[in-house]
Amino acid sequence: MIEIAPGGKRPLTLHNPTMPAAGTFGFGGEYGALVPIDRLGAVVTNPVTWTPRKPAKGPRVVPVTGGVLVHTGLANPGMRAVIRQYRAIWAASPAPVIVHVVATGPEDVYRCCEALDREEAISGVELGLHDQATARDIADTLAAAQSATQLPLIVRLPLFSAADLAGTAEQAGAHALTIAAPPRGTVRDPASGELVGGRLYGPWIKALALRAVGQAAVRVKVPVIGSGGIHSRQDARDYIDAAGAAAVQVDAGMWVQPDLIKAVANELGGLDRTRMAGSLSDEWTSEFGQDE
Amino acid sequence: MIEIAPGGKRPLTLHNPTMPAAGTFGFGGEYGALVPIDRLGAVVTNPVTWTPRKPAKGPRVVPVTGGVLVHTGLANPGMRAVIRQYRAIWAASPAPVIVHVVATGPEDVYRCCEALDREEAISGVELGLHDQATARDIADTLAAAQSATQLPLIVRLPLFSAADLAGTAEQAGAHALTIAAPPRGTVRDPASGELVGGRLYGPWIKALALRAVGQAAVRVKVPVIGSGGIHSRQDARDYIDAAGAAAVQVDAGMWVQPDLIKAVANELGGLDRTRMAGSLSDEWTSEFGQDE
Amino acid sequence: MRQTHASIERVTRITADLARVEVATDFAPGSIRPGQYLLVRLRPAWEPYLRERWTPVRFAGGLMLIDRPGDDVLMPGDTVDILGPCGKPFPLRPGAERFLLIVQNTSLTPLIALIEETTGAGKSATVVLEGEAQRYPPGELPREVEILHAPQAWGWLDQVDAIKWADQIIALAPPHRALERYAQLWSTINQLRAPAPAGFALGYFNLPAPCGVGACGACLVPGKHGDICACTDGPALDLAEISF
Amino acid sequence: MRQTHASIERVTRITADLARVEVATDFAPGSIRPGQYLLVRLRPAWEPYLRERWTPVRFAGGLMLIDRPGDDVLMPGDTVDILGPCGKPFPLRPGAERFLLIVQNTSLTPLIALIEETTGAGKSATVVLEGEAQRYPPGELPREVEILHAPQAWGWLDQVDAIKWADQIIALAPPHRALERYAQLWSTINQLRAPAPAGFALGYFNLPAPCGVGACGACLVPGKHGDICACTDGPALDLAEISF
Ligand SMILES: Cc1cc2nc3c(=O)[nH]c(=O)nc-3n(C[C@H](O)[C@H](O)[C@H](O)COP(=O)(O)OP(=O)(O)OC[C@H]3O[C@@H](n4cnc5c(N)ncnc54)[C@H](O)[C@@H]3O)c2cc1C
Ligand SMILES: Cc1cc2nc3c(=O)[nH]c(=O)nc-3n(C[C@H](O)[C@H](O)[C@H](O)COP(=O)(O)OP(=O)(O)OC[C@H]3O[C@@H](n4cnc5c(N)ncnc54)[C@H](O)[C@@H]3O)c2cc1C
Ligand SMILES: Cc1cc2nc3c(=O)[nH]c(=O)nc-3n(C[C@H](O)[C@H](O)[C@H](O)COP(=O)(O)O)c2cc1C
Ligand SMILES: Cc1cc2nc3c(=O)[nH]c(=O)nc-3n(C[C@H](O)[C@H](O)[C@H](O)COP(=O)(O)O)c2cc1C
Ligand code: FES
Ligand code: FES
Repeated sequence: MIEIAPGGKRPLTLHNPTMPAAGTFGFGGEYGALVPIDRLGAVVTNPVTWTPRKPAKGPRVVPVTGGVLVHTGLANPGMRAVIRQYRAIWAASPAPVIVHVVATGPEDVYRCCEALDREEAISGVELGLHDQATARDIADTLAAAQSATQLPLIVRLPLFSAADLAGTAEQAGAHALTIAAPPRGTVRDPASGELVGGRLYGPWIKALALRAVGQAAVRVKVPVIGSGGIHSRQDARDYIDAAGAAAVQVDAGMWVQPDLIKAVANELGGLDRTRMAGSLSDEWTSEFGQDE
Repeated sequence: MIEIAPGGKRPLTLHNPTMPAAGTFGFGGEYGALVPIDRLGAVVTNPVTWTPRKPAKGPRVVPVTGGVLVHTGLANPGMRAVIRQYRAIWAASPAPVIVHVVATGPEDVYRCCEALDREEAISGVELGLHDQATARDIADTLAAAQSATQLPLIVRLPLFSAADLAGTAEQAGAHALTIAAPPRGTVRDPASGELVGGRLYGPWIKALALRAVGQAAVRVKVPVIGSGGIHSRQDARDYIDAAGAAAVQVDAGMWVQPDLIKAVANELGGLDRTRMAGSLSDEWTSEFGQDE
Repeated sequence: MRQTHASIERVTRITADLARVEVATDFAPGSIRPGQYLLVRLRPAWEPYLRERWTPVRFAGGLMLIDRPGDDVLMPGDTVDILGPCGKPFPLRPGAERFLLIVQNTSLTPLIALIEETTGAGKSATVVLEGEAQRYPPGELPREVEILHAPQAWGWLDQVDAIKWADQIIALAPPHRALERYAQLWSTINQLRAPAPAGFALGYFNLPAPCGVGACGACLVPGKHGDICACTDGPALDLAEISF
Repeated sequence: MRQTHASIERVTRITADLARVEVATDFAPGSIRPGQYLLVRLRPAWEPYLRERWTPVRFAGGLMLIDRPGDDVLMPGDTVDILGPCGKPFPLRPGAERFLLIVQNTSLTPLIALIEETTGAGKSATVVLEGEAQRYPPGELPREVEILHAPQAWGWLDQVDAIKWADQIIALAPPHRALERYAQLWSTINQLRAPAPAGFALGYFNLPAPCGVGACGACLVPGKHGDICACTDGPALDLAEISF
């Protein structure tokens, strides 16, 4: 059982440390036919912005060796429409619902969180930062969110700066950290010949994200949610046993193998954490693998 | 033809924009039977430290999907022994030799560069920074190197901070930038069950590094050497045509397919750059792929 | 939609670049309607990463027949993992008798089940093949179908009176050009028969489908009344509903 | 060392987890000496990424015979890309007549060529198989070889007088335990026959070889006089030279 914001007004209890990553699972019901959602600790929605956004133009899915680049353009009809459209599904959700809010700016974050605060069916907010987010951006984003809602606030940090910014986010009031958002890259689409920028998914992301989680988890006390490239039960265990995460998010592996998130939930289901959030197992030392 | 440090006392001319990445090609002669070294713009040696270092203990090579993690421990007999051992090979090298110096600290960098400055057969120094290197570390490293040698100084930036630190390195006096060093990650070795930290190699690295090169190349005027995951001639072309690199380094792909670096050198051989170093082709815009 | 396994019974090369794969599955004939597709994982590795789209050509002798690139990946005895059926059947207009199918620079595989069903029901199907599409072996199509060869993008449309006699037009273009091509088609149709009625012209969006369940957002097509999810609401979408 | 291509002529399963692969190559019989190996890329994809080590078992009828995991990756007609020969032959002691070969928890494949050559030359070879190594089919070895089964790591060494009669000991342990195991062996040998002469005990380092040419530094073994490159100076190294 994981507690997020246990001292707050609306604490969130995860009965299983397994959830989907934002952008991979839709808004709640899409995987209903394939995944037993009641076994998940929570459902994290696709990213939502205050103002509506259209799908990206040009190629949006480009396979790479052992993975894929996806560039959605963060298409969504805007927070108000999303709430109207999915309110009933959220109310009926067999797992707590965490809405992923794209941190497009403090005002938008304020408006999104204010709107979500009124929704009984919502259990938490995950704030998605952009890749170049600074300590200042994090503070501004969290201040805006805190002034709008008492919901638990999870901050999703970019892969490349997660270890550096984890402490900053905790100090700014994050109740939990998701490490990490999938990294951005640029590939050439073989079908069209065009360059496409987007997020990268694949099993090899795990090596990068596991390291970032291990580095961040020693620096903070709030729960760290490990995310990136989980493609097996052992991958999920590594985040928790080796890197010190309190929970995990399964991402693109589920697209290829929808069973995966169920297998992970079963694997981690019996697992009551025996350590403080953020503490490390014996295997991890802070210099780990630094010297080549 | 690429000029590095054209105004300096020992300018370096690359007749082909193709070279191997540090750590993949040995100290000069190892690939002699398989690669026509005279077609390469330069040879970059394996990393050298001032003090000798032993091989890493435990698993050092762990396959991942579409790639491999390698953890060498930066084993080398120290700069003085390396110079003694390879001086004759360098003197006979059909391509200019750039020695990769690990920036373990300003004093070590000073000693390494001072020793290399006396070697006629050396044409340049590449300085390898650690992953957490700050602007201050870069300034200190370059100051130490500059006070010890007139050789052209190339700075190899970490993948995760390359775009942010490129301007810093240029201002501190770098004559060229290599972007990027392979990123570090952590994997579980299936044979031993141990966690292993090390550098990751594979074709998918290219998507990450290409983006970093594209972002950095708009910010600096010195030549950028694109490095990371080149596994085809088109990959190499993308660094130059799309991301604005002046030259490329081929890394682990060559282990699997030694022909690769020859193919890249042939592909880029006829290519006189038609743009200023650091300028961009039409395809790249600074917001490229930022918004999902 | 469900997840199941199937076994490869036979692989026959029908052209240099196309193989006919016979698959033993627990999908009943008729349970996958023309237009619907399966997402298939060929082996339990992560390379290739995404599932492959299979649009069944027909069922025969209890086996499902699939056309796929003839690259020797599949062998008899192999087991594949299947998600499906995905998407919606072709939204055919009630009472439509004459279909005009246009395939541009891609394989007409996704339309074959439709062609067989319509001609089998005594309706008429005219297939216009452009560019690469002309490589599909005509012997594999029902004899009743009329096959025309066209030189270039929709250019011929105003030369013929197809738009007048057809009850419904269904177009298939390569995924990375689909939106652009269907925009051209829609504009041409509206010049020749304006306003084209709702449901008259369909575009088949054979887009890469990371999830196939409407979760990942990678296949959204901009719609006049909100974005349309090609993997679940398509693959065949009414061009009148698209915001080009 | 050179790069070349070879074609797979036949694949025969010899146990549940081992296949015998017959390869047509332009390597002449005898050009790859016992102890040397090839680095093989099975197909032009980047998965699996690294080349696979092949230690030829023997040449027969103009074909090179390879044992590899029986996982159906290779089919007759396939072409593979080969780098080799890599590394140095076993540094056998001049005049050595009696060889003790010890294989711990790994396949004895890399030693077979040596066994065949020594027994063929009328010398004696005793093979001690521990753990997993006992799964190798004994029928595949020359009749002259003596095969012993041992329960656990070197524990039996002081029970037998092998160390006294053997002219040379060659050990093979799984790559990720090799250094540790050879350290134990070397210490045991030195207790029983101290000081063991130079070249008396060899350890075979079947390490993953990203490059195979001494360039990547991933296979360095700490040596008493500088680090030793297992891919070019080995795979068989004199335990007396190693700094454990
Ligand atoms: C960059 C890119 C990546 C894609 N990745 C995926 C992906 O990972 N998963 C996914 O589901 N879709 C994917 N698609 C979409 C789609 O499956 C194919 O691109 C589409 O089938 C294109 O086929 P083609 O005839 O143009 O070319 P080719 O793929 O070269 O087809 C060659 C032959 O194979 C046969 N064939 C091809 N596809 C099918 C099919 N779906 N059913 C039956 N026979 C077929 C055809 O008969 C054709 O003659 C991707 C598309 C692009 C542009
Ligand atoms: C994590 C790890 C990664 C490795 N990656 C590579 C790599 O990418 N490239 C590389 O060159 N080496 C690699 N090696 C080293 C080496 O090729 C194998 O590990 C070694 O052969 C181990 O074989 P095994 O009998 O212990 O187990 P298995 O690999 O499970 O062997 C099963 C059967 O296959 C047969 N077999 C296995 N390897 C060979 C062989 N080399 N020649 C003939 N028959 C064989 C054996 O007969 C054995 O009975 C790697 C080792 C480890 C531990
Ligand atoms: C206007 C805008 C700009 C954005 N800029 C960035 C950016 O620069 N870097 C970045 O990583 N994400 C950026 N994002 C995306 C957010 O980080 C978002 O939380 C995240 O991409 C959601 O990821 P997913 O769809 O892959 O799950 C931006 C989003 C918007 C709406
Ligand atoms: C004492 C020491 C500490 C190091 N610490 C780091 C580090 O923290 N991060 C890092 O990326 N590299 C570190 N390095 C490695 C250097 O960055 C080196 O230039 C680089 O790893 C060479 O890479 P290669 O062998 O993969 O080519 C360290 C090296 C030494 C000697
Ligand atoms: S393919 Fe994922 S939403 Fe359509
Ligand atoms: S395998 Fe690269 S140095 Fe030995």
